[in-house]
Amino acid sequence: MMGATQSYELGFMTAPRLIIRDLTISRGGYPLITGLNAQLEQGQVMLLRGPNGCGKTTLLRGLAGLIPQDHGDFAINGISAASDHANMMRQLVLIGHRNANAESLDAYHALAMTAGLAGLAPSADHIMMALETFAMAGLAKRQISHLSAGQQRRLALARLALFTAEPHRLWLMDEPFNALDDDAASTLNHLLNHHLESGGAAVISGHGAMPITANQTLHLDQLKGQTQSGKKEDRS
Amino acid sequence: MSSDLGFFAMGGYGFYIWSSWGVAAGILIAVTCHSLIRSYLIKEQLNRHLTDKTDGDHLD
Amino acid sequence: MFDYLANPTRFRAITAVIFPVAVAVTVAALLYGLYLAFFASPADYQQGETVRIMYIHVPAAWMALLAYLAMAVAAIFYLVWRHPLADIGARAMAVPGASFALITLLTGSFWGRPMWGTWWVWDARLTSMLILFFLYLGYIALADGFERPERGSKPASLLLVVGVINLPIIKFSVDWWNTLHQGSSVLRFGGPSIDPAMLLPLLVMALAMLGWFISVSILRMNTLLAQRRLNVLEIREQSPQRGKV
Amino acid sequence: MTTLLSIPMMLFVHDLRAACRYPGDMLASVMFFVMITTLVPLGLGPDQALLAQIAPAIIWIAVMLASLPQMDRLYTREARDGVLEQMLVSPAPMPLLMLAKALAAWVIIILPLILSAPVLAVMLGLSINGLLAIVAFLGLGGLCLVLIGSMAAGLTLGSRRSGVFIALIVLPLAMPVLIFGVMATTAVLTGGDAIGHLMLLAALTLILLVLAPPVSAAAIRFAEE
Repeated sequence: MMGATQSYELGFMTAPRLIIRDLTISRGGYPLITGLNAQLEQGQVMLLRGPNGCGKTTLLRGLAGLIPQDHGDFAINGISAASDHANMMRQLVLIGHRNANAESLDAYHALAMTAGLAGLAPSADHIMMALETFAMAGLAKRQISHLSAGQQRRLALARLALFTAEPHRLWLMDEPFNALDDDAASTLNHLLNHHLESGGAAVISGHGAMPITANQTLHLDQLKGQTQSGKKEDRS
Repeated sequence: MSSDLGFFAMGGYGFYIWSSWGVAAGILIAVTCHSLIRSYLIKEQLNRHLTDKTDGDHLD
Repeated sequence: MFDYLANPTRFRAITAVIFPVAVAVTVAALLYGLYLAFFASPADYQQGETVRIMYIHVPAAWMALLAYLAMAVAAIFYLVWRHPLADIGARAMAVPGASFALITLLTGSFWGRPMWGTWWVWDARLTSMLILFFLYLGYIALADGFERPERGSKPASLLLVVGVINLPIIKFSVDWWNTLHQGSSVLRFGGPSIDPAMLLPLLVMALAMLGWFISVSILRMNTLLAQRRLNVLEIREQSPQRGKV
Repeated sequence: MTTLLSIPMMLFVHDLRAACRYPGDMLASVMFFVMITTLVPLGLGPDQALLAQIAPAIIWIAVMLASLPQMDRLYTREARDGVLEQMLVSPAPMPLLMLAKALAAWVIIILPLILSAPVLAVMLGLSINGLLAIVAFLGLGGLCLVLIGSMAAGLTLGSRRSGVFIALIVLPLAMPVLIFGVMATTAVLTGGDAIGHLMLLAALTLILLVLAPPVSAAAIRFAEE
């Protein structure tokens, strides 16, 4: 385990968004991710690919501090989970498989809750603006249980629009483009590009074609103890 | 000590004394047997498993 | 020192030594205890022969509490230092521990019948033992209440920690409830003040039960270890493309 | 940025808003509470003197039984929705969020029962000054029940058993609450000195306030692993 004393003294803005050192995470008593090393600079996107069950979600949730690692360490913006959990949680946004919309609230309050949980305190029209980015403003009063799956997914992604003031956060997104129609996908792409241009970074898992150009691609299934980052293509 | 015949009478409380010891013995023996049987079954299953794989390290 | 025990093969080597010793102690202490309990100890001037029930009732009560405390210590080892063997230890001790609580309750009611004419008397100690028995059942039900067996380890260990913190509270509240409703406890179970000739069988029987507890717990731990190894082997078979890890 | 307490308070408010969405649930648990209490006179007969004597015990046991089924699904919906995942990823410490949820559960589950307890107390022939005592002590005892319930709900999250199974964990831990609560209430009704029992109930509440949030937080962190 990397000693907390050997903390990253790099300046806040210059610290790499994400450093992963020899990370091993096991699931069900079984090493699923072994000896992963990776680094993500500002403005970069890392793509996680691989068949189901190869550890994409495990890695994303591990980076969010939800799954303990066997050994190795990682740091987001120079802050490692072991040293300062609360501060670390302010360095990331997690969009998991589950939409995190509280079922018995309406769309507006569900979004307000998840934003509040992440430490933001958005104003009412800031939330309406976020809903508007994903064309959900009309459904603000609609109960979550009355929304379609696609609408619920758009509501979950609308949360991203509230983080424009905090570009340092690492976006950890689990198959965000799944079951999204075209304009929602382009809205997400637009938000992501805006986030990257203002210095943010993202780790995204997914299958098939995604409308983003990845700086690094990790194929988790072929990953056995060494990093295999995709060819470095500059962002067009 | 009282004569053998009286021994089991236990001064009239024989029923309670012997049944309480009997119940306790019953429970202890039941747990012991349960543990032994499960241990035997699991180890047997494991050994069969290991011999199928022919990688040999039998459980002692 | 803690890591020393953590390795299953080393654990098996150690238990291979302890197990026969524990069994030998159990048998010896049991025989000697039976002899003392029935032949070499006087009848109580007040309770007559039924005092012999005490020789099984009191050691079982001690062991029920001792087993629960041992499980709680194992649970703390598992939660704090992530010792997988500690969890297996706690699971192995659960059923023997619960059986001691059950023995205490049943022998207690057989004791109460001749003395006070009722099969169950709401004495403070018996009531606390009843609640301890519920805590045992709660642990056993939670430990294997999950689809995948190892998922139950952490919640069950947490329940043990909560249980052991609540034990004194339960004990105190039951005593408080008892003294207010019934006055001082009616059942005198003796204690250091009892006749030394009665103390010896008590201690020997306690030793026999301790030996039995250790032997059965080791046996059950080895079974759980083998079970876990079997599960890993089966998982590996169902996902061949992961290759030999 | 948000202060340490603002996120838990926000969560508390949203929990209440979610509960107010279905007021029917609260009504159902109150009716269940009333029905349990009416069972006793049906069983024991209408003898007012006897009922008055055991009224505190009836009401306390009825509160425990009425609140138990709702403890079972305290977190199951939020776990399925993914809200628990977001709570674990929140900068606010998880034990504080758990305390906020437990207090919200107190308002949703225990408060309706307390507000309807006086009616039942009168039905069981209790004096007026007894009502205040019952309401006050049930409030404190109810908090203990909710804290124990939140621990049990966290521990059984993701287990394949539900329903009565949670009672096997909650009830042994809740027995001291029942003992202190009933004795405190009875002491007030019989004009005795209730301070001692009340202090014990308050002490137990403090212990649970310190113990339950971290345990529930750890249990949920394990379940979400």
